[in-house]
Amino acid sequence: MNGLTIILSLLVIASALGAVALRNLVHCALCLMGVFLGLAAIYLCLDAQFVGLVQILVYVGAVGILLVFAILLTRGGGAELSPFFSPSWAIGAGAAALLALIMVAAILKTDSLPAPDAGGAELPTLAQIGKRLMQEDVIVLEAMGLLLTAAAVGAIVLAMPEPPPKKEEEA
Amino acid sequence: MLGTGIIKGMVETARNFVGSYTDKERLTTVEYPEERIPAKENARQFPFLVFDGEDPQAGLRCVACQICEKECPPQCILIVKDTTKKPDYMGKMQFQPKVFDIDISVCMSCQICVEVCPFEAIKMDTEFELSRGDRFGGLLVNKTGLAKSNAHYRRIHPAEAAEVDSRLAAEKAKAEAKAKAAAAAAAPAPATADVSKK
Amino acid sequence: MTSLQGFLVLSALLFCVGLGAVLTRRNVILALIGVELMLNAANLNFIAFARLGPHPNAMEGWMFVVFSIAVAAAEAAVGLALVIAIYRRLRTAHLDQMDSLKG
Amino acid sequence: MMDWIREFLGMLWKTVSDQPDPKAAFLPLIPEEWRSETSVLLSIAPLMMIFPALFALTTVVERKGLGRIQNRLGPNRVGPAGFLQFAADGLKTLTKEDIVPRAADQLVHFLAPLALVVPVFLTFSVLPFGRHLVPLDLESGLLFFFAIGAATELSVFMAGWASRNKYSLLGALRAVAQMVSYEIPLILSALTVVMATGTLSLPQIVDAQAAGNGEWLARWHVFTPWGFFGFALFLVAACAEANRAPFDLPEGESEIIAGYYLEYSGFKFALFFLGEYLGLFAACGLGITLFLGGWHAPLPILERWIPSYAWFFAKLAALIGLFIWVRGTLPRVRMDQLMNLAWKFMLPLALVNLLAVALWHFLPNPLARWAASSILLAGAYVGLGRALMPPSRIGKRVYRYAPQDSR
Repeated sequence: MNGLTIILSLLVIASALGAVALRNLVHCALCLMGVFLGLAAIYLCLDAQFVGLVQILVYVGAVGILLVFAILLTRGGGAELSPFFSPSWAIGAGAAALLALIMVAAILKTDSLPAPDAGGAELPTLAQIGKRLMQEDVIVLEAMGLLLTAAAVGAIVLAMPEPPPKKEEEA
Repeated sequence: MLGTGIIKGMVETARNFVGSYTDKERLTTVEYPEERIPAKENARQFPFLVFDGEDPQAGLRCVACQICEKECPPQCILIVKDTTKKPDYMGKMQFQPKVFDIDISVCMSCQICVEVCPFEAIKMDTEFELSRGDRFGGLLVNKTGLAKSNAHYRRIHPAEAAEVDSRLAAEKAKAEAKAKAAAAAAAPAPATADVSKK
Repeated sequence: MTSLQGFLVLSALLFCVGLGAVLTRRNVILALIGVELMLNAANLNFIAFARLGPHPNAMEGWMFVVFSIAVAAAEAAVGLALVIAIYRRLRTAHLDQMDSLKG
Repeated sequence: MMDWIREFLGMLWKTVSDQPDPKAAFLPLIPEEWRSETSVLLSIAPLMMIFPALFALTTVVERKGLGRIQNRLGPNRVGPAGFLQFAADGLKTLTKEDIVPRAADQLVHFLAPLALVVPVFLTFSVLPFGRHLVPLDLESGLLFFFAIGAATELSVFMAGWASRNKYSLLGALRAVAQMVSYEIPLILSALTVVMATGTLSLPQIVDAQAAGNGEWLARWHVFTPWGFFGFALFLVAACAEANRAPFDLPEGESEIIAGYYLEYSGFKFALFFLGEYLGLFAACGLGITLFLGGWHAPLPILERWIPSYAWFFAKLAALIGLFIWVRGTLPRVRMDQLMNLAWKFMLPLALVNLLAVALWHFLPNPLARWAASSILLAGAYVGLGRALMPPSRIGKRVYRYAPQDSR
């Protein structure tokens, strides 16, 4: 990890904390966008150009916008007045912190992590990724298309306004 | 077919675009400070006081009856009546306003003062460049600033002025005829007639 | 700490922050945000292992992330549509007030 | 010192005269540790100068052009023929008070204009402006363009929401809905080019449109049926993405005052204005790169005398002129018309266009592929047009009280 990725990581963690802890839901969503953009930058630093750009396109351009629309449609635009943490928040936060501690310790203790390739093997090019998507993984791609279509149709059906109950015959 | 309307519209605007360079007649605007549109005859901006004769102050038709002051909806007119009569341009003794002020910033150009004036003394001007550097004093116009000659009135509203002039002349002629008749009838008792005619 | 370990730690922290959001916040949308964070942590793991592992020319890691992003998009769309539908019915976006399944 | 000046001038000369790698001789003069930063700065600086200058010029030309379309003269007071109007406007906005509403979300309100201008400038970094003028030759340049372009929606939302004003919020939601809807036809129409050329790299897409050996006409994509349709769809979608008339509902000055930047004044307002125009230029630049042959001349002979970037900017000027012309002609659409156009008309047409480019790719015979893709596209256009707009629906207007046929 060089200086740039360390700064980006700190940024990502800070915005992630903001995204879960802020009072105002729109601020949370904007912080989440910060997380997405920071992660995309980290992907770019890791030479994953395609994935990083798809991350921005899908997460910031689509998921984030959906989120803010949902927040505004559920009247979450203002600050939440009711208690915004659940009653058992201490247990949840404790559990999460404990898990974090365990995981970080485990990662740092492990010395059998695979060593990075030193020979400078060729990274997959964009054309290779495209070929892979269209040839070997084509069934997965089609399944993904089906899933996305189903999700889009399902989302539209779910969010469609319910037809007003039919009026009883006016006597 | 779909889209033909858009193309028609584009052709029309292109024609306007090119036409505005080749044909000066198309231009709907003028270069204002250098070029002006001649004022329309029925334009009205702001009242002025008409005077006859040479002296703007002595010739005022206004007799300070204060009807316009009372009728003015935004009450922008201030009149102070003179206590003594003064000779007008014909040498006839008349009451005249000592102060006649109009606040331009309050006037709403409704022309009601013109409608109610029985002496055809106040008329609407077509002058519209009224902005002044001074916000308060400059926008309060006094009697000197308001007085404009009948010739000016004739120039800006020719048709209306001709009609007013002919009416005034007819009234004057009628009054003279009446006075002559009265003078002829009251020949034996000449002393009181002059005073009561006023 | 090697580079790979650094990214793994970042990913673990991100995952736990997301988990914390799901466990502690009462708003459904915040819970969804937590889920998104966890998914992103997993993606970061894939990328880190793919790039800094012994076989950077293998494409499985990259492919997995591409598909995972697509699934996340589908998940977000359906999840948020559900939130809106529930909000319309119950007039609330709070998890602990959505209790009609209790019977 | 003399070396520096000489090499710097040499670099400028190489850029202007369209020679390869203009920075090659200048960079070795820079100390090793600053070399890459200098290189980046040298690439960015012209972009940061040329496009804002073009924006300034466009605002004046647009106002003059719109004036002429409406049979007026347009601005003609400041400077020769009014061409310094932008300086007066710029000075005015710079010296105005920067007002932030008390109820506004201060931080988000402050960040929103930056979040618009920065991505918009970033999108310029992948466009090939000339034969050797590509700031950043990314393998997935097209994806970069769309990804960064998608980030501008966020800034629009931030601006509208942070202002705490119902008109701003309405404008922002309209803008976001519009941008999300029109992004789909935009990307699908760009996808046809990717299918035809097999690359996401913009310089390679431009290379694919060069004239072959001995051909007298360049192979611009717009000269093919699918390219023509794709370009038309792209222009309409780009117009909507840039929030320009007739798709300027997010601004809608007669209904929601100015939309999402209602509560911005002074320099921040100028930034929004700048971002909007630069977004339009970037979209035009992408359209030129994808469909109009990038920096290639229509006839290869002409490339010998006129430098490549001149062709790019000439095409850019032509497209900007077209957008001004459209703005002067068409009235603003309604919200339902806007959405219907995107989802019911442009999206199916873009999908049919993908089919047409596939036909074009796989049919070997030039005549057969011309005929097949033209018939497919024309049929789809006419059919969709008929289905969406039955010609009989609009009859002669009937007046209830006025006598018939009386004028």
